[in-house]
Amino acid sequence: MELSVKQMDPEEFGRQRQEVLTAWPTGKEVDFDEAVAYQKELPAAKVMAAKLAQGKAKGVTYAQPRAGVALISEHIELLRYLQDEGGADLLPTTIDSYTRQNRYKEAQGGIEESRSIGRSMLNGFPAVNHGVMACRRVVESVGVPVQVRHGTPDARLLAEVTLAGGFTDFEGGSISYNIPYAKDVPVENTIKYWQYVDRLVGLYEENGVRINREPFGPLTGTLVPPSISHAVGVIEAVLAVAQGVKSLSLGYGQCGNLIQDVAALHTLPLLAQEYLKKLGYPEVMITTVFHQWMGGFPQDEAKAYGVISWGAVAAALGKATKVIVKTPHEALGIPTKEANAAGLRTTKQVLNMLRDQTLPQTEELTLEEKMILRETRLILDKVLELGEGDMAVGSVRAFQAGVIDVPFAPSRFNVGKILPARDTTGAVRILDFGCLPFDREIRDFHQERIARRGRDEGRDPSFQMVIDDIYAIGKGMLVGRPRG
Amino acid sequence: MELSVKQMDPEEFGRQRQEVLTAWPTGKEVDFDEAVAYQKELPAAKVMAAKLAQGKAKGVTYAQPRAGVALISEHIELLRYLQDEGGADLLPTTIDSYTRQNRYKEAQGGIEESRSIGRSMLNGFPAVNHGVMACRRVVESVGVPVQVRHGTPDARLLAEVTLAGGFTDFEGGSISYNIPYAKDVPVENTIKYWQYVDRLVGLYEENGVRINREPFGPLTGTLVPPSISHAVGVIEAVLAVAQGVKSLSLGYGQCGNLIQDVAALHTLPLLAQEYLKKLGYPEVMITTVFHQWMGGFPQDEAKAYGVISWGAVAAALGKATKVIVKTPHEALGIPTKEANAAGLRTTKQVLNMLRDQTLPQTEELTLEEKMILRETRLILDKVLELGEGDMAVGSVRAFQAGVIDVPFAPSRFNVGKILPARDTTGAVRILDFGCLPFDREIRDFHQERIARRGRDEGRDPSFQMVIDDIYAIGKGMLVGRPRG
Amino acid sequence: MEGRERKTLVLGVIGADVHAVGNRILDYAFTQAGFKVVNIGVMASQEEFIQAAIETSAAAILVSSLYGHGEMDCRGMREKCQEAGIGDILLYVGGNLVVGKQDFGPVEKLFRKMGFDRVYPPGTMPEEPIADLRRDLGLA
Amino acid sequence: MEGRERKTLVLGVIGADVHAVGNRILDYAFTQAGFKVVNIGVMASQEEFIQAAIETSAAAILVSSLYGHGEMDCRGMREKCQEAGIGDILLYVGGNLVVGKQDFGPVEKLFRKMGFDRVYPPGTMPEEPIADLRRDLGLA
Repeated sequence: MELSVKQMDPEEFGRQRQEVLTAWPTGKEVDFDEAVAYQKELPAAKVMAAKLAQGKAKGVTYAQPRAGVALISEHIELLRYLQDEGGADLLPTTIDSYTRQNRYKEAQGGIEESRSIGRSMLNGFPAVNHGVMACRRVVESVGVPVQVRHGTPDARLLAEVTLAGGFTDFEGGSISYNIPYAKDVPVENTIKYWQYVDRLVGLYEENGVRINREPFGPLTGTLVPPSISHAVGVIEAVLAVAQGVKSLSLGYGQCGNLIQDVAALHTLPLLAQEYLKKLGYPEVMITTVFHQWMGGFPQDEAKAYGVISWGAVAAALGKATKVIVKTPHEALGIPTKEANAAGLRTTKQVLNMLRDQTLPQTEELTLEEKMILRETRLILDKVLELGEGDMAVGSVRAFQAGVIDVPFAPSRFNVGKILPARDTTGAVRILDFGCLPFDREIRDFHQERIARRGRDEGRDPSFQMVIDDIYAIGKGMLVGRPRG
Repeated sequence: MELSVKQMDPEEFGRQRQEVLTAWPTGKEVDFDEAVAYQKELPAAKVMAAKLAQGKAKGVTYAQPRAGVALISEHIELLRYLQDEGGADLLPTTIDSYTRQNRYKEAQGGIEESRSIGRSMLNGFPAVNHGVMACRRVVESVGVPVQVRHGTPDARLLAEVTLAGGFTDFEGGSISYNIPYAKDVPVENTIKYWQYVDRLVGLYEENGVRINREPFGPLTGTLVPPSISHAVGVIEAVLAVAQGVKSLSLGYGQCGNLIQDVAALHTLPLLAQEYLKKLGYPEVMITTVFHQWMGGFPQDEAKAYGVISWGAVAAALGKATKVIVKTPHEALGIPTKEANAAGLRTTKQVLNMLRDQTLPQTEELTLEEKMILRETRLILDKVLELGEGDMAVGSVRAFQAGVIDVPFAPSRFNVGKILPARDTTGAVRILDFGCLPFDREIRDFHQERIARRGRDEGRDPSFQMVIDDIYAIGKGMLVGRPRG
Repeated sequence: MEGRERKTLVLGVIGADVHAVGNRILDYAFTQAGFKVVNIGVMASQEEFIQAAIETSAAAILVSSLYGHGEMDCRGMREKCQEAGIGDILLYVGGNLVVGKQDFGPVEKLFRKMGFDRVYPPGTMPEEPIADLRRDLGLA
Repeated sequence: MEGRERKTLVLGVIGADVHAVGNRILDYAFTQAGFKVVNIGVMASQEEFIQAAIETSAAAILVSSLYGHGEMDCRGMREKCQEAGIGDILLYVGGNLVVGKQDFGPVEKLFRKMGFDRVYPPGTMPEEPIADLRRDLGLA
């Protein structure tokens, strides 16, 4: 199949489907028509797209945790706890890392060992191994919509099993679940894998079932300039809508500077609408997702609560449709259910207190918005140019050319030349532009801001400054200042 | 002695001093000249005015807890813990409630019972009973400045003992430690008591020792409109400077709406400077104090962390010189030292992350500032008019006339007619103006804002709305909306 | 409680405690619930509570304490009621009754032993003592 | 370490783990500290670590694991080193080694029993393993 942004043809989809559904025994549990019927029976309260539409209309920000363990009943207990004790508005099912790499045998080993020793040996829920009926038990055990969250480059079987299993939202995308999550998978391959996933969602849609799709906004979660994650979000939105997706949540990971974070939340849906329209796609529902601080956390729980709260403040003032919540155990690995619920309650307290407050439009906010809009457009227009109008082709070439370049990504298909650093107010700027297609004015803006920080700190901007920034939050600061 | 804003005459001061120092045996430990010499020996790091001046110059916000227990060594242990484990920049010594009412005998009973049962039976440190040398042990045991925090209408002996004891900052004032802290004490009396305290600070000043004074900003801590607490702060600033005080921290208790809180922090020092200048007093150092949420707290610690963090955000974005920190145990009474240190660490994490960020000046912020300035000036000008130019005389008459009226105050010398309520964005407005000297434009502004909330909630503004607001934060909201 | 005589309560904050906000809310809530509230305000002594109860023939005394000294302030109150001839009056107490965070179990026990009929932890909403009072006075 | 041959380390993130940021920082820090770093990146298998160590005559293998599967991913690594003829190589491991918050004591014991010479908890700064490595290699 030749790479193109166009909708997959039904024969190709059918051919792949046979292959996908036989990759692991649970694949044969998937019966599309029966799955459509099952999805249609779900009450509106359990359908993500319906709930997000409601929240968007009311202007509220929902809170959603991350959570997943190896065994079914423990996983259900965990989700119920987060719903009842944490007040989660939306629930996740986080998938384990073996499943993310399609290593179902190792996941099976993890399930069996978890059973025998009585604690989860997996860092998530191995949904493919558990199969369709187990997923339905999960969905039926809670009262709110459940989303699949993972990090899987080839999530075709996972999507087949979990959507047949009653999940109503599926995270990920061809770039956002490749570049930060894989080392050796070509972008062309993941675009094709995810076109399958999006086409599957399109088929549900054509059969009257709305599944929400959510590109993973934060990418590597570490000093990602908003224009880069926005460009990826818009590309994945276009690729998804081309396959028939009608409901999209676009994500963004907190940078830490309030003005920049609010500007990013404001501009993300505007850019997606703009490019969808420009490329002739129909209008779809777009909501926003704000990820609380994705970088290193302080080990101390009291300090972690401060970081969590600051993320909740930015989500509330930026009017995100939902916020993905961190926990006071973040620095220590996978949290207990109690810590997870505590992070939710802290977040909800802040969201509720700020529910009726906004960040007023100021010159500084307008400037940040303008810069994000201009930068993202320059990247996206270059992608379209490289692809001769085809976003799929252009994306592959953009990664080859470093026109899109994600900082700190493990993938060898990412050029990895750009270097971000904070300016003196904590906003993420670019120190080394690599091959980003930015004009003089934008470059001057970034350089001037970083130079100002250098003067404040009496040192030249360098990789040490970047390292200091990465460690900063863990040490109780946003900007990594030299000691003294 | 006739009431007047003028500096106390030395004879009157001397006459009172004899009386004050003999009210409890420890009074005779006070030797002013020796105390001046002791204070002069303190290193700059332990002198509040010096440290505040430093922080103000650098633009940082310091964190200070509340803390006090019955026995000396336990109190020292507590303060050291808050300094070492909480990272407190400034320390307090909170005085127990018996001492605040000059009931030294009952305080003595509390000390003895605490000793015999091994836990503090008092809600603070009975500094008068412990005496000058004990206070010095406290000051010498820590590395940062220590302030006396209390709530004492007649704090003359407490000031004598603690200032001789090496404390370098003394909270309170004739209105702020009367109206919210007493039931039956005339304002005229407390003005005289506090003129004594301020004169004592003036005497230290004239002998080369700078003691910082801090009127208690939050008053009753419950829905106090900024203009009312600002008016009281300015009056107490004028009364203090008239007695020779040269360093003042003016306080404000968080209302919860970010724009209003930042506007309040911006306007408070401006108003004090304006009236000091207008009345012909010399320039003094003015810093600001932001009190994290003083109303009811959620019982759940995770939610409490959210409330604490939101207070830290407002303090940081409003660039307060210091913030008084709450603890995750707030709803449950006096916190353990661990909970107290946790509240500090959460606060410091937020302060550090936001150190280089500000809330940009916007139309909304400018409007709030304008309203606070206008309202406060109307109150203060009326006070001066009632006092025929004398702020002390005017204050007494202003309370009689309800020109100053503190919501929910226990004092029978407070008219208690005004009724505050939140508007739809959570800003504190006035529902019933009582006898406040506000003009049509201001009244219309408040009424219009509250009416908008009424429409949003489909109910007429009433006392029930006020009650809902008081309970709101404890229930996870800022604005007390009706159920549904 | 229409058509019946309204029962009188004495409400106040004991000791050197000046917390006035909750007092205002309790006054409003009990009045709304149909009781006649005699509010002696903050910083009230045991004697003031008892005196007010005798003068108004009150059916119950409601003591609040928010500042942690409740244990010392409330001791001997039942005995003083007995001496004053109202030994059987209902005595309720609630708030932050002791210094520091403690399990409520032992605190409740302590105050029950001191002769209080009902003891409420911090954060109790007015509805709860109102319902209890109706039950204890046979009004439910 | 001027004038002496620089020691070689193999650095990588084991298993299906894709955490790349810490890997970049460790690479930078160990290089700055004077070591020759052979960075095999994320998602490295035991075999890849061992192969790289043999090819470069490395003095130590530094294994990171951030995603909680470290216990399963690291089992048998010392035995595989022995089979490959580098049984005495220094083996360090660090990160979030198990699923969930656990006391570090038992975790350290577990990995020491598996044959790791040093085990580091989450949040360790590079300075610590650098100092240990100098000591273990007699460079201090």
